[in-house]
Amino acid sequence: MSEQTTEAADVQAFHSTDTPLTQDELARVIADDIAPGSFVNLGIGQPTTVSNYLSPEKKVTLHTENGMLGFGPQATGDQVDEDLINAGKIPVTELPGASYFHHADSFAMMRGGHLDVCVLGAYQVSATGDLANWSTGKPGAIPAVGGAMDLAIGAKDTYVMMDLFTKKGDRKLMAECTFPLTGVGCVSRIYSDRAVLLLDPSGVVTVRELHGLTFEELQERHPDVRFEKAGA
Amino acid sequence: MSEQTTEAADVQAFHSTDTPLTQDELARVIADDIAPGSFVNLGIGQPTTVSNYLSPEKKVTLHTENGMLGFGPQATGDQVDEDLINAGKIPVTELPGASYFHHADSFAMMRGGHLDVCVLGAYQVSATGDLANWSTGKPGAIPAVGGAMDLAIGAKDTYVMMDLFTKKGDRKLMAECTFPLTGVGCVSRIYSDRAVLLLDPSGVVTVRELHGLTFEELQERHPDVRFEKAGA
Amino acid sequence: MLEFVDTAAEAVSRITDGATVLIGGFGNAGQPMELIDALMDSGATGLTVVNNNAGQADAGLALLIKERRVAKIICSFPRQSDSWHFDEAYRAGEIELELVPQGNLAERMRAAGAGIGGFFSPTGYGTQLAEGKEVREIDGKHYVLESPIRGDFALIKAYAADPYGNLVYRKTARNFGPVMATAAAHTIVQVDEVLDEPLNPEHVVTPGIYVDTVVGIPTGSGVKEREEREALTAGRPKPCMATKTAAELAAQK
Amino acid sequence: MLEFVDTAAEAVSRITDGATVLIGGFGNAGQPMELIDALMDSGATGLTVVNNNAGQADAGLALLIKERRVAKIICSFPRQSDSWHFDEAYRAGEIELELVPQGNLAERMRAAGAGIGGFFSPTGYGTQLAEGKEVREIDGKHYVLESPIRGDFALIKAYAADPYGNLVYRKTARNFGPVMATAAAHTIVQVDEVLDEPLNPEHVVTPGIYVDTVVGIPTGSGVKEREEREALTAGRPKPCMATKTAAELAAQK
Repeated sequence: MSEQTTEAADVQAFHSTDTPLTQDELARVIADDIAPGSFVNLGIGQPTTVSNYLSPEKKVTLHTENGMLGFGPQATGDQVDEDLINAGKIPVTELPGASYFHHADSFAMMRGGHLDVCVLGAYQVSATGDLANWSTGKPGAIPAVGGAMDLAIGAKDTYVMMDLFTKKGDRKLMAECTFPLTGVGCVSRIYSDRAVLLLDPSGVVTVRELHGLTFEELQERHPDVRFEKAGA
Repeated sequence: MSEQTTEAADVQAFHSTDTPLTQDELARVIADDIAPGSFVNLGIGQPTTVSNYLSPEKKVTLHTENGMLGFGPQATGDQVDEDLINAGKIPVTELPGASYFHHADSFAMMRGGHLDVCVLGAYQVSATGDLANWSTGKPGAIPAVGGAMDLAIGAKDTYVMMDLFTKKGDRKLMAECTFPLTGVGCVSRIYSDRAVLLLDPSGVVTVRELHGLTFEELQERHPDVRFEKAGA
Repeated sequence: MLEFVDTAAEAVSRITDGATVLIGGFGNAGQPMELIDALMDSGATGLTVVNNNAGQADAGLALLIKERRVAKIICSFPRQSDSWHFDEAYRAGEIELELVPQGNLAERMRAAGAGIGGFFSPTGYGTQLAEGKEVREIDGKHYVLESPIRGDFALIKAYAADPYGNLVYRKTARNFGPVMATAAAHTIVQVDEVLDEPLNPEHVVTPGIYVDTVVGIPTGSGVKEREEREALTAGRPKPCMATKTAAELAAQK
Repeated sequence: MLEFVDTAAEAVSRITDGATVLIGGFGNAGQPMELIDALMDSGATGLTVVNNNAGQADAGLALLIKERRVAKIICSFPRQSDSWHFDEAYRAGEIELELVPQGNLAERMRAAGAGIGGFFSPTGYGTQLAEGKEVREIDGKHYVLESPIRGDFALIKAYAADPYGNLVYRKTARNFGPVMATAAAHTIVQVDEVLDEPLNPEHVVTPGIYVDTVVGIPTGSGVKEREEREALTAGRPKPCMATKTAAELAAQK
């Protein structure tokens, strides 16, 4: 397994801009933080877009939990092969150096901590890194978890990619999650449109970046969370 | 996995001859009892000779715990390849239909009960099928177990191939083993020079064959074991 | 004892009411469609099914559920946009659901096949899905005790079988197949190719010891495999190879 | 990060005193002789070694033990006719021994690699080797709780590595290699062939994610592999194929 160093990113001092990041800008920020040679699992949906900003020179290898390392972009035309899909069941392509393995081996790879980074979406994340992304706990809803719980706890680092607030304006960074948990203390970073946040078990949230949000506004919207500026 | 039926052998009524079986005769008796299509592990030493009496028509596949199904006879001359050895570290050959796998998969195959028969040597066997074949418990001896404990409990049926008495004349079929155990209640049959015995958890030993030993002599030598003639 | 049969109907004929059936596949890849259809036609009912999903649209497993032939399903992801038959059966209380995280699902079947009585998994600790299960802290990390999942039968799709029952798979269609083959008392496999010659012993993924019944059924997998072999023989790259990276594709837009 | 180095000495240079080192091989097959020799030359001491055996004759692991560089060994079969260096160190109380049934040894490393905190194994129940361990009856069968064995380093021998670190092995030399590669923080591999082209993704046994350091060292394995390929190219059977069955050989005698 590779010995990932994210130190370069970690020591970045606090910085801010006046406007929220677009989804593409956010994807690029995450991609830039992934160390060369890393093995990465990108969750279904928005996290998938991170791959658009991983240059071949970085030699990042993508893992899909349905049994493959080294898949390439979505397949088109003749490339489409029903036997070659990602975890989102989308036809993908093969890159040189790929390998196939069965489901137990694939999740052993994940659970055993061999992936460097996993990027996931979230409904809520707590200040200590608890993740809620599989169920909104609505009564009567049919539950479905898939690989969410395995992904949450498997990688050396689990990053969440999300908007900092819901479309209704509700906060998603919580002192404690109110939705059913996916994993406990598993998220190390939140990459959101308005803030890049580093989490640890202490519950003190390190703010690396703010976009279209001041530190004071961030604190005001999350009165029960303690924030510190990075490099301060 | 194959659904082995050893019924034909099980219903054999008691029979006897006047002279003990030779090692080759005994190997043939065991081979005859192995059902066609079986997957079999033959322990190091005497049990290996059973393979001499498995005709190709029976399509018995041999397993070696160091990661192979479908090995053939000992290699000679140009056949010898240091990368192709059995559990006794003897160079063997490859048969059509062979497969290779790693150690964890190989022992999973065994522990998961996928082998039909395992034939092992023994220091002692108890009437309820406890096996002692890894250590004589001598003080100061350096212990070594290898795959003995895994083999003992892994197969659907574990057969022991041994002499009924030691060279010194001590019995090896015990009410309870005095040597350190390899496995509990794992042996279903004893194939020995003087007797073929069927064991079960009740501790009542069913005598299928006697060779150069009368039922009365057998009982006399093992006063603490209850015997019954097969088919009686 | 290994058997090669001619039809899917014959292949599933041993499956009786009340059996636990492990069914392979993730999405369409590796899904033994023809075996599932044959199971439907066989009339077997009161089944416990283990599959990653709970059926989609109006085909295969979804139809088994529609007809109320599945008493219980063990899966990781039952709710999908087109899982209406499961949704209806579940809401009517006519199917039991055991929801299992995908990796625990695979590992629990692996444990069954490997003779492991139970194992401590970190997945699901502190969540609803671990409620009622034994938990333990080991070296500062929390784990949940998980138990083996055994099948009476496995229905899987591999790519090819040799005369010894050895199997190889194709790309991500491998998924649950090799694990389920080890976890079932009787493993039934549909393959695109029944080979006359043995597979290379180094390339075997599922050794024949795990295989009981094989039926050859050509599918789209065979078509793609032949395209791929033709390309390689002609010295062209495999059709499925990426021609551009994601970054290049994104830049194009 | 994957690295290809030129010498065995370079490959083992990160191994420090007190490290736990998983060493592959069963008999000579898959034993990374040159890496062990380099570890000997490196001077690292106070090691915990995990290997199936405890060294043989006057070579490799036996010499490490002779020089008292191994503080503890975890293995299944230390006592052999030519294990005199281990025997002497053990009798002198100068090496600690943890004796583990071979299958539990493999499964405990597999658990480490797979993130499993512990597992219930039936192997060893009721024996001296289970003394002091937690036992449990599950569905009428008895099991012993076994814990993962992790390595700081693994030294293994594979047959070939591609530029991505993907590995294939050769025949029964595969043995502990793939499991140890998953169980160590840093996996060091010696291979007969360093390939320029990627391996067929269907044939990869150890994906590159588990591989850190690769060194190419030609051995007898390469000689036999080339003989085998030449035979196949010429349409002859592989040299290692049985020409007669055991029964036929026995009849000859």
